[in-house]
Amino acid sequence: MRRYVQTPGPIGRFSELSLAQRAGPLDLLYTGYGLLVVAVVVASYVLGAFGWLPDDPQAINVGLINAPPFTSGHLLGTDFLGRDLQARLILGIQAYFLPGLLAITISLAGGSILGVLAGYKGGWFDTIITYFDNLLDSFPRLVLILLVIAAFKPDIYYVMVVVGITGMPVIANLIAGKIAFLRQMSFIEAAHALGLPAHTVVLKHILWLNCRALLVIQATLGMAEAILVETSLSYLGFGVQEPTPSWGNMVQAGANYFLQGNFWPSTAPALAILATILGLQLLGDGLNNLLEGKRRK
Amino acid sequence: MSRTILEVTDLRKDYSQRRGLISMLTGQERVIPAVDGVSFYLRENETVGLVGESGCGKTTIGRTVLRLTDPSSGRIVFDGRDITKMSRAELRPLRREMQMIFQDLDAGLNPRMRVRDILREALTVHERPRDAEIAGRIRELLEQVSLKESKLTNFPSELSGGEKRRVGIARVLAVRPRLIVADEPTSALDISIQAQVVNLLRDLQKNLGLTYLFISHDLPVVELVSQKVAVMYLGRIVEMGLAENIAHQPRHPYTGVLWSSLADKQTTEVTRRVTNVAVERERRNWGVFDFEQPASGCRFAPRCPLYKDKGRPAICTDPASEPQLRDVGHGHVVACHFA
Amino acid sequence: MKFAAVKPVSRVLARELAVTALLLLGVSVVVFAILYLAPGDPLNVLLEGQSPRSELALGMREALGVPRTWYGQYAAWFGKMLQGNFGNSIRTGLPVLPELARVGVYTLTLTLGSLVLTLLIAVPIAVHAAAHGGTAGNTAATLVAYVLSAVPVFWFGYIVVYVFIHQFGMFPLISGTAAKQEHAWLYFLVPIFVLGIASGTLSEMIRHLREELSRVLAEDYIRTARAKGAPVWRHAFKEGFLIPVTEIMSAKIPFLLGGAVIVEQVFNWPGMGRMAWQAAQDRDFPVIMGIALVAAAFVRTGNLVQRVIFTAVNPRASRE
Amino acid sequence: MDAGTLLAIENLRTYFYSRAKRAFIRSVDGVSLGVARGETLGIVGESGSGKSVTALSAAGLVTAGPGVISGRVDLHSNGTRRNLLDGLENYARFTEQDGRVMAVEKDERGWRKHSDRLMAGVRGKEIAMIFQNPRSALNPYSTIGKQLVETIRLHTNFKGEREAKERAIHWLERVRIDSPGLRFDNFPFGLSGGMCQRAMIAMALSAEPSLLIADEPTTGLDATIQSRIVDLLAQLKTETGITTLLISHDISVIQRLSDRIAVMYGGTVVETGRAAEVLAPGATARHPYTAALLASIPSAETIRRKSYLQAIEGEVLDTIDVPRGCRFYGRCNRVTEAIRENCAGIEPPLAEIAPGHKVRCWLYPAAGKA
Repeated sequence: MRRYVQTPGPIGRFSELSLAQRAGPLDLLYTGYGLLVVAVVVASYVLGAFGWLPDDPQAINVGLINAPPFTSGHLLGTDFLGRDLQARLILGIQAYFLPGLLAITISLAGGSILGVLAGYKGGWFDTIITYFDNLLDSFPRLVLILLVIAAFKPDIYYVMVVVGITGMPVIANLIAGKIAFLRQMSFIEAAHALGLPAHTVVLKHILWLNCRALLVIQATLGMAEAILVETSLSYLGFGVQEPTPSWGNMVQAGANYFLQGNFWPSTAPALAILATILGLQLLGDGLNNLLEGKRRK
Repeated sequence: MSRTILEVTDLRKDYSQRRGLISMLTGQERVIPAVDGVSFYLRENETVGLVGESGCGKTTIGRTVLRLTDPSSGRIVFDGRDITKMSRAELRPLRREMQMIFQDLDAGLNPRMRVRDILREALTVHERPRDAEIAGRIRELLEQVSLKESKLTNFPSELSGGEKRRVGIARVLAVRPRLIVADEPTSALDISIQAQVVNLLRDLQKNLGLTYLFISHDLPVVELVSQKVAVMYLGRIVEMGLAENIAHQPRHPYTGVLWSSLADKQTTEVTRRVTNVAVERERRNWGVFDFEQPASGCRFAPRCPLYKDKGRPAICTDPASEPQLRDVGHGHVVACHFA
Repeated sequence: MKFAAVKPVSRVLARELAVTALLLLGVSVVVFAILYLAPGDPLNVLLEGQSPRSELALGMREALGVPRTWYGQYAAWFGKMLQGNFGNSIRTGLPVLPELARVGVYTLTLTLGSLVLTLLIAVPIAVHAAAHGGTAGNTAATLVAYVLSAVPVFWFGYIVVYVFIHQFGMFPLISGTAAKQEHAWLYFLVPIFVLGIASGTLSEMIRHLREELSRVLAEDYIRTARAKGAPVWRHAFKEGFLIPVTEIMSAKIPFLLGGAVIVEQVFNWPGMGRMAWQAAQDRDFPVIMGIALVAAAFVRTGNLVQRVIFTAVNPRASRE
Repeated sequence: MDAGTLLAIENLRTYFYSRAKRAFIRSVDGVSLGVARGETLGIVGESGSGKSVTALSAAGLVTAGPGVISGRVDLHSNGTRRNLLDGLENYARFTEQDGRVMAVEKDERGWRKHSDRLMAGVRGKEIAMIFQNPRSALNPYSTIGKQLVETIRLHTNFKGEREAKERAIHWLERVRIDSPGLRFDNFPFGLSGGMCQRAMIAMALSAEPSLLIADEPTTGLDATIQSRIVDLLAQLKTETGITTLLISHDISVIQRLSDRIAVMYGGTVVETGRAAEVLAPGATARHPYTAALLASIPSAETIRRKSYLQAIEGEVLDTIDVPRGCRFYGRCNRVTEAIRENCAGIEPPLAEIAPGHKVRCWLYPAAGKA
């Protein structure tokens, strides 16, 4: 039984409705949670960068190994060497934040350029860029990264360049799709007919006005992807090495104890990964419904 | 008599249909002559109607004349200057004097911009007016297209069909054009709104001295607004002359078929000779007829009532004697052996 | 008319094969570029199987007429590859290709198995959402899918392994080869279960299938089908279900292969993933290069199959 | 409703909901229409007038929420009288505030199942439909022959593969498609708009329905092709005597095919009557909207004198912000001081001003109910 109610009085106009009124309750929830996660991540990065941590992440305390959460002095307990988990989790963000930003910057910049070339210029560009997209999509990302690791023994930033490059096709396709949508309603042709120069059409009308929402959404999803890749790598032992903490190597370190029934050292970082990636994906979806409206164009 | 503002001679435009990567490499392209040698001229403050079925090339002419697509050959002279080969940069200042109203109501209306910003951008494309002046100009434009001031803060998605068309026209008027190519300006609108837009376009022509190339398949409207009408068939003009002659004394059989297809005979007395369109072969996504291999000789022969009545005369399908436009009295031209 | 329908399909098939070949060529160029640019000259190691560059080796190489220019090296490398010679593993000295063939089967079953499992979860949720719109149950299911897609697959693996230790007392060291144990088939399915649930592709699959099916159900020809009293499913099946499913499967194979590397690590599963990890660890170029090429070939094959199904189903595509 | 009526729609209301404006889109707001056996009723109206939604509601094809909320649709065919909206009140309830529906509760899934059960054997068999933009209304993944055979095997006793195909080709001939044997195996994208529409007409009529609903059959086609399709519909009507509910915004199409005409505006019927009375050039008594609509089309006279069209001012009503009084009051040019207060405040009833000719306007109150 679905209920529809019309409030009496004058009918509001869509343009005057605030963003919140326009969105459905679910979208607000998703976006809210997502923004909370982003805030926590940024805050943790700042704390970690300046070293304002609740405890010394490296301080080994043999007497207090694998302490459960809420033991005195250690809100989130300690790991297998008695180091404070909360501090290590906060510091663990360092491994993702900047590399993640690098990856999404490359994806957004490269994707936008390719997308505009394919959509706006079209013709040969379209064919070449579609080929390039399919080529990049052919590699499982992790396998390609392992190849790069084997070849260059790179640090995290090299890896994030690869993640950035492999993220370009998705964005290029979305932007080309958006341009096709505008072209199909003769918008592009009308802009040229009026005499608008190409750079205005591309930068202002296409990228800024019609694609900014899309780019923000892809940035959040891109960050989630970067974190996923980095945690997998550090789990495999290629990311940040002990004793510097990263969520991936913390989960890995706690593995043996996990199998003996002491879950917490491995679960805490895993939940941190889960909460962050879930937050970013929900934020992406929520923003999409809010800014783009239901139609996915 | 008013000056000639636009003169088009032997305009040709071919579309090549590329199909995917492989065929591009192997060069299999199907070339379709959308516009196959068209010549006409437009006199200032006059309206020429361009009619024909979908796929006859009338829309392509509209876009080619404004150099929105580049012609394959032929000459386009606007206001005495040959713009056929002009570069984008050279063309830009001229661009303001010749504008286009698109069939799609949303053309030119960025879904993310409010009406005020759309008009402001149009006003600042070619000039740099001060803010006060812009507000004044916007009010003036609203009056010209009789649009309420309250609409300025709306997004295009909140406007009705009629309002979208008015904003579209205001956006074009902002650059003070002299020639407007109107491509099916009324076909996407309801009847009552169509009438408003037709009246509006005629008022603008009177007040601003505009010249229209009025492209439409809505024959009564074309008859009403145009002094001269050109009838197009498969990329060629088959008949051109004063609107009333075209409607009431058509010399080309196709013009007769076109006007007779007007379901009710309110407007014209031409006896209704509906041809049995047995040859309605569909050419995939290109007009109604098999375009690549146009019948040799006169292209209309397969559907032509005269051709059947006169016992399929050879001259009609003789490739050497494709009928050319010839004058049949005070400027009325027709391309038919038996006109 | 029937015969004409067959001819173009084969023509389109040829086109798809050509595109796939072109892409595989591109893949080999990318892989070659990475190896060529890498310090330590992995390429020459590959070509002659000797230790990396040293003065003596350089002279020797001149004498043997090893190509100097990069395209010469590419041609040599590509030529050897075509004969199936992917070079030998630095660690084990064994030829790479036969090794890959032996372990490839495990990764194949793991990937395809988990792909099918993810589909089995995604399809009902998507179909229900498309047919009945956002009911409470459906929103909950989609949210659960979101959470599952965000779960780190290795952690989820630990949980499953832990449950096993409690249930069956122990977990085989190499789960893939535990044929003798009485729960052998169970150990075989566990990694597939883990990757199927936590591969991170669940929410994306649901969204794609739901959107495509909703779009098709709103098409004019479905309304005509309902108007003529015909079953909607018979009309909506091809464009609304078959094509989106094959699309999403082929699109998600790369992600599942990536996930396989992790799951094989968690479960000591003897597949290409673990081998890739090992190769990356020891900078064993021939192996990791071989794996990258085989994985890319696998992805392209998946895409080819999807393109063929699309062409067979969509009459217009086969006429192009 | 006399015995001759085939379909009787009574006080039909179909609403949709605009989430952005938090208000109802009152597409069909109390429509009553009757179609006599063998007759063609033409419904004409501009976009948003509710003409298509009325037809879709009668055939139970409305999917968006809340959809049909009240009314009756009685179908009198082969001896039985059935209400196609029977039991609607169990699934849809609404509350009104001073005469206007402000809240609706509807069990959409429940109603859809119930309606599909009610319509089993009716939709497609008794009532067949053809739509606009024929090429997108046919299944692009199967040939027109197969789609035709599907209908025949569903609704007629030509069950066998071969005899169904023969029957299909027979119908392709009746709709005058050239070389039907060849066209049988064509896909919709390989046919012209006109050919697809003929295939759809064949598909609808092959089920030998009692009622054909044609929703904008000529929209999206070229002028010359449009008149061919109109000729075809006229010929098939004389050949089969099929009862037709024709919906179009093109007045000339309605004039040529309809026996009786209903003019719709803002979700209600503003005028019904015999074609000669309603849309004939000379007819006198006429609803201001109908008169203004006819005046909007350039007549020979207007063209010869190049005079201005009598365009109706203002925009088409968007049926969300529905005014209190007469829906056309905002754009009406025949409001006199005597009736202005009524026009603005009270919606006029659909009153009979001549046998069979009804008008919803305060200019003609005498004959109508107060």
